[in-house]
Order: sequence, then C-alpha cells, then structure tokens
Amino acid sequence: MALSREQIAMRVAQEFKDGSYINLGIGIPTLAANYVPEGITVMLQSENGLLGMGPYPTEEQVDADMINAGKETVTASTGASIFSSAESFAMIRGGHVDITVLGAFEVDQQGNIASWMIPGKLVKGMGGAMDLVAGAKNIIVTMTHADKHGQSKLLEQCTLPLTGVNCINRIITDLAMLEIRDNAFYLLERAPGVSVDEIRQKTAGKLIIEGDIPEMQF
Amino acid sequence: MALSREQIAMRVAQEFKDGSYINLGIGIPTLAANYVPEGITVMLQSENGLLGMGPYPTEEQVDADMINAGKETVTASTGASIFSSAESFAMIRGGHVDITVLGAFEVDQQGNIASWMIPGKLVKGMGGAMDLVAGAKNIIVTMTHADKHGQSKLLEQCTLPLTGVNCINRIITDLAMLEIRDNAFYLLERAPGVSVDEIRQKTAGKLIIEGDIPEMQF
Amino acid sequence: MAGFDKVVSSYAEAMAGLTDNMTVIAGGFGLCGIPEGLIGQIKRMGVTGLTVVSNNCGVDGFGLGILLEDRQIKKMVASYVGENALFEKQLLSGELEVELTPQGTLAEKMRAGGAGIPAFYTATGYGTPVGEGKEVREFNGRPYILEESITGDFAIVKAWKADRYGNCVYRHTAQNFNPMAATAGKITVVEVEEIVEPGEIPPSQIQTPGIYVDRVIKGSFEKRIERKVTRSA
Amino acid sequence: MAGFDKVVSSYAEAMAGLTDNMTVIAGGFGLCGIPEGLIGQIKRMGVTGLTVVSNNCGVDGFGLGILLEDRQIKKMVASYVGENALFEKQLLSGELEVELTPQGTLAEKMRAGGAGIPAFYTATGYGTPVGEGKEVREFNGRPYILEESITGDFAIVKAWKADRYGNCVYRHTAQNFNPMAATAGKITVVEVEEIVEPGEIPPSQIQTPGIYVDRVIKGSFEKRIERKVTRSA
Repeated sequence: MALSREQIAMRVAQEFKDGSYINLGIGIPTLAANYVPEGITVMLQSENGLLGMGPYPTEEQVDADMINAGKETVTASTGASIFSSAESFAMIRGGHVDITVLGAFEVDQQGNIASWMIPGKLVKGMGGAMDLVAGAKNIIVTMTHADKHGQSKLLEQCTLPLTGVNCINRIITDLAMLEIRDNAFYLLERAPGVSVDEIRQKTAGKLIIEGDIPEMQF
Repeated sequence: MALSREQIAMRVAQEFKDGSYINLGIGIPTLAANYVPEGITVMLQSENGLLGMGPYPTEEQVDADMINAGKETVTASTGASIFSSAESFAMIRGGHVDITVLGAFEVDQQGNIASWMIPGKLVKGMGGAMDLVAGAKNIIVTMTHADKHGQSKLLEQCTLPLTGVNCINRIITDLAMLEIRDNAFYLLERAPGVSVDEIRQKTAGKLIIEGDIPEMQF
Repeated sequence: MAGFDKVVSSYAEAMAGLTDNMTVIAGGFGLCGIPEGLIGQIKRMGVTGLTVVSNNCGVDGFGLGILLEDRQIKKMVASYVGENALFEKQLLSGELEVELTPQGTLAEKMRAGGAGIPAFYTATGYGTPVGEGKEVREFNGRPYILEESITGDFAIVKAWKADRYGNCVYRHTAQNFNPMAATAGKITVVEVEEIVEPGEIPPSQIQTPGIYVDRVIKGSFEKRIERKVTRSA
Repeated sequence: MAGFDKVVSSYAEAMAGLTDNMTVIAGGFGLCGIPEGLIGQIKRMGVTGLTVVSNNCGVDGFGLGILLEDRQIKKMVASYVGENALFEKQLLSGELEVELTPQGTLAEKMRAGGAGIPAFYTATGYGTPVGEGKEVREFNGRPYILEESITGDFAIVKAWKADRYGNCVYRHTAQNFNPMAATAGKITVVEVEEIVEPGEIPPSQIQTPGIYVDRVIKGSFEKRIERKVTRSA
C-alpha cells in the first residue's frame, strides 16, 4: 500500500537525530514536525528568521508579527532565536542547518532537483528553495513516486528547470526510501506491502537493488 | 606661524556639520573631538563597533568591555549604538560615514594616500585605515606639511606603499588647508602668518593658487 | 540634537523626493513587517515606472499589491510573487516585469548593497535558470555564480520602535528583510509603531543604527494576517 | 534538551580535537572580548603549527601573545600586530608568517566564511600592496578586488552570556569580531561569563543563535585593559 501523506511524514521524522537543526518545507515536510520520535529534540528553522519554531498559537497567542516561512501564524519554542533574513540565509547557505526536507516535481540520479517551475504555467518564484538545496548538508525530498498519470518522478535526468544540482541525498516517496549516490537511486526501504517490482516499474532513473529490501517500520 | 597639533585639530573641527557621522583616526584627528563648534552635534564612529563615542570614563566608569578603536577606555554617548566589526565596516565600506579624518605619511595630487607602511621599518598593519579611505564620502588628512628634514609630504606621486587611491579630498596641515581635484593641490587657506611662498616651497606636487589666499580663522 | 533628529510629521515629508522610475527597496515578508503607511503614500503620490525590490508583492488590496492598481510598478525584484490576481494579470499581459531572485540571494544583495560590496559569489542558483548568463567560478572545487548587489533610491522600512536618531528595533519575525533594506537606500525612511527618546534603547540592542536612517515617521498599522492558523488552547 | 545542551565542564573538553597545523579563528579586538581561558587551554595543549586568524595577536604575556612563547603559531592573519616584542622578534627572524588584512575585509571574510559566500569584491585595498596578485574588476566604473572568505577548524569566541543551547549575547564593545568568528568555525567554542537557561535571553536579543555554536564553557576572566584613559569626574 502506498503511504499516506502522514505516513511519509512519519518516515521522514525517523531520520531526525537528537539535537538536529531542521528546515521543513511547505506541505508534507511540515507534517513531519508532528512525528518527531520520543526522546528526541529538534529545532525547526523557518527561513523568514526564526530558529526554534513552536506550535501554532492559540487564539489568544495570535500575533501578526510572529509568522513562519509559509506565512502562517506560529509561536517560538523555549530557546528560540529571531533574526534577519540575511542572517537566516547565512545559516542556510553556510551549511549550518543539519537537515532540509522539501517537496519536488522531479529528482534525478545525479541528485538534481526540480521543484519550482513548470514552463507554461505561471511561475510564482523559488522563495528560499534554491538557497536551501545549495546550503543544507543533508537534504530529504518527499514526493509521490509517480505523478497522477503514473509517470515516474525519479528520473535519469530532470526535464523541468532545476532548483539545484547534485544536492539531493535521500528521497522518501509514498512507495520507498532511496538514497542517491554514484549516479543512481539506491533502494533502501519499501513501503509496507509495496513490492520491489512496483518500485522498479515506477522508477525511470537507474535503480540499484542490493539484497533484500526491508519494509519501513512504523 | 605653523599651527600646533591642537590648532590643526581646531581647524579640522570647523569642517564638521551638524548631524555628521565622523570617524576620527588616532593622533591629531582624535583631538578634533574637543573642538566641535558650538551648536553643532556630531556622532563619532569607532570602527571596533561603536557609533556615538562619548568622553573618556571617570575612574568609576572604567569598563574593560568598553573601548575605542585606539584600545582606550571610553564611554557611549546618549543615543549610541554598539555592534559587530562586520556591521561597523559595512557602515564604513558602504559610505554611510560622512567624514573620516586620519593622519598620513604622504598624500599626492591624485588623491592617493600612504599612511601605514615604511619599507625597511617594521610593519604593524593597516588596521581599519584601508577600509576607511575606500569607504568614506569625505576624507580629511591631517599631517605636517613637510617632514622633519623639510621634505614635502604633498607629492606629485606617493613614494611609499599606498593605503588607498584617488580618495583624499582635503588636507589640513600645520601650514595650510588644501583641496585635491583635477590632479592638483588647490590652496584654500593658509595658517595665520604663513606666507603663500612658504607653502609653495614646501609643496612638491602641483599647487594651484587662485586669487588671494585667506588666513584660517579661529 | 537637531542635526540628528530624523522624525518627520507627515507621510508627504517622509517620501519627499520620490519620483517616477526610481528604485524602491521595501522590507517585509508577505504582509508581516511592511511599512503600510509609506506604501500608501507612494500610492497617493501616483509616481509610476517604479522598480520595487521586496521579497513579495503583497496581496490584492493590501501591502505592495495596492501599487499595482494604478500600474505604478514597472518591475518587481522578488523571490515569491503571485499571491494576488492583479499581479498575475499584469505579468501575463506584459505590463509588469519580474526578476525572480532566490530569497537568500535577495537578502544578501541588499546587505551587500548597503555594505559597499558590489558583488559576491554564491552556490545558490548554480545550474538553474537563475544562474543563466552569470559568471561561474569554482572555489575549492565547487561552482558558484556571481551575484551583484542592490541599492535603491529609497528604502522603506517597518520597525517596531525607533528613537529620534533613527536607531531601530524590530518586533519578532517582523524583522525579516527590514534591517538589510534599511542599509541599502540612498534615502531610508522608517515607519514605526513608537518613537522613543535617544538612550531608551540600550546601545547593544539596537538592530539598525541610526546612521542608515534618514527619516522616521510614526505610523498606524492594520497588521493584516495572511494565514491565521491556530490550535485549540 | 540533551541534544542541544552544549555546556562542557572543562577546558580540555572545550578544545578537544584541536591538533597541530589547524586554523583557529579568534574573536576579540586588542585585549577586549577575548576568550582568555580557551587561549590558555591551547597553550596547555601545546599544539603547534597553528594558523591563527584574529584582528590582533594580544600583548606579551596576555591574550594570543602567550601562544608565541612556545612558538605555537606558524601564521597570523590580522589587521594590526606588533603590540608585543615577542611577535616582532619572531616575525623578523622568519619563525612567524603574517598576512596583514584590512580590518573590515577581515571581518567580512569571517562573515562570508560562515555564510557560505566563498568570495566577494571590495574596494578596500585596491591599488595597495593588499591588492597585489588579486583579481581586479570594475563595477559601475570603480575598481574592486576579489577577496576570499575564511573558515577555521576551530573558532574560539568570548560572549557575555550564553544559554545551554549556545544562544549568545555580547557585552558592549566586547562584541567586535566575536559574532563573525562564531559562524566560521567547523567547531565553535564559546567561553562566557555566565550560563543561563534557554528562554532567559529574549529571542530577538540573541546575537549569535545557538546553531553556530558547538560547545559552551563558563570561564573566568581577568579582562586586562590595554589603555586605560580616564577623565576627572
């Protein structure tokens, strides 16, 4: 069975290590904040200038001056810091954020990512995504393995305009977790009940399958 | 009569305009702070990270964490701000400081300045001088017109390693105030009792004397 | 104090000197920390042909979005736009030009502009449409692109408090692009919620030293929230 | 909190991993705001061949000057040196190499190093010995030189207070180079006067966010004054 959005987020959260500084993109990545494993503490960076993003505010706590990068009202956690956009991206560009999780349209076996522009459609902009993929040490992409027409999003080469090159380490889709290295997708885990064959069928890029591929554990 | 150090500083201070942000180098420039004309307020920038330098502290106010760029104990004036060295030089390099006053070994008619290095002598470093001359909008050099052997310090071309190029606007020496433009020194004022002839003798670079040259007024 | 007293009493004074075809750098992220009254004054002045540099362009009817209504903006330099229908319409019709710039590069371009750094190298955008036509250079085996800094004829900034000398502090995440914008304007105008006396803000807590600021005005703010999300208490 | 608790209890732990020939970036301006105890630990460790990046090199017997006594420094990157006789002696004898760097360029090199900017252009030093051998490029008709950023294996920083997460504030002009140094170390160690709990420093007043900091140690400081100048009360 393909994973739900929540399940993808849960699997992402298993990658978090105690004491990690993490930037979560809009959508599924943001959901991962709800599944941080017990006994582990992480700090969430929001690129508009907040390190230590807390939960959404209660009605009484709502403050127009306190938002996240998705422009939603938020709170600050204990020990948070707030700073300018230049400082925020100094952190990001300088490689100080440990993990970045973001969505994508396509990823290819060179670790390239396309996530911001579909020619012919209105382009709204890249926001901070290009800085994040250029700067983070460890980038996890979350997306469905194939689009709604069944076309693979894990390609030999991206077809859409890129967000960054040679930057993606890990992909967690509704079907599998994969690592990119040596110009190939290495299958690490499969979603419970999903066969290696289905993953092979839906992966257009070079796929390496070594030994038995375990199922994800939740 | 050649001006004393204090008189040079007094003449420098006459150049200050109300509301100016000013960086004063070590030596004579620092003395100018004592002669700010009445009715005028200036803010002194100290490149180690203080805008709004106040007077020296009383014995009770001395604080090791409160020093100026000359490493002397200081105080902060009302409305002062304190910041990092990067911010301080962003101000300087970005042209936000209105006036910089500094000493020099030599100045030439292209507006070049040599102030930090005498080959053969131990070089201690340029500190912030190169940033200051590259960044300030209006730079005033204070020095004696000639060295102790009578050799002019206002040259056709500097002989010592430079601190900056095409950057000096104005020079106030013990004999005169001059402006540099069009590849020449324009004599603007002479020290009380000093003749144009003496200034001409002691100026090696191209000197322009237009009309009557007034004496400085104190 | 006269020489350093930067407080002006009207929006007209605050934006005096702004003319057609100028470049305006604006602080703010979405609708958070935007100089609402200064934007309103630009609208009232009716100047056109503006190049506006700001992370976003407001929404329909609020923030920088109101400058679209009378087609005052010729070109927008931003990282994310299109939160409003009018923007989209003018973009598609070719009335409005957009230069999309990665958010971190945009912040750094403003900072560099204010700091006298004409250009810098960054890995951001290398190998993407953003890098097209830009110089590529390797440092330590990694390719970077050359990005030039930005300065503006005016910078419009929203701060929480400023003293009469223009020393500013920002409130929470309303800081965002405001400190960089403040450094990058030939004329920098700060709109604040409260004006205090010099000395009231401790020197080390000042986030924008007054040397960057030319005019300060006390504004009144709606502070519209773009996406209110709450949890139950 | 365990994962973010950066407080260590000994100087040995604070500087663990420092070995010969590493690059150490140090905060401080003269003797103001220097990590006295961390410098002392480097002396005790006896590591040699160090490249030290700091605005100054202390004085005889205090600050970075003590690392000269056993010839631990191979190369000094600084804007102003020679406040001590030993430095002069080692320099003239060729035991010590010095790379003189304008103060603002030095600050910006550290900031750029921490911010992922490998190089930037500046007018500072153009046409002077500092510019020799460096690329020159014109922007808007003015020549600038290319300067590369600096990072260190270690950064040693002096802050006033830090919380357990490494969020720092500095006191008065003891800030100086410390915030930039903090961003530019592979391992950043902060020596403080006081350790507080997370949340005690208001988020917007934090000057170095903990993300840059690996270890925090409570030190004790002599705070020697280089030039005490006073006026009568």
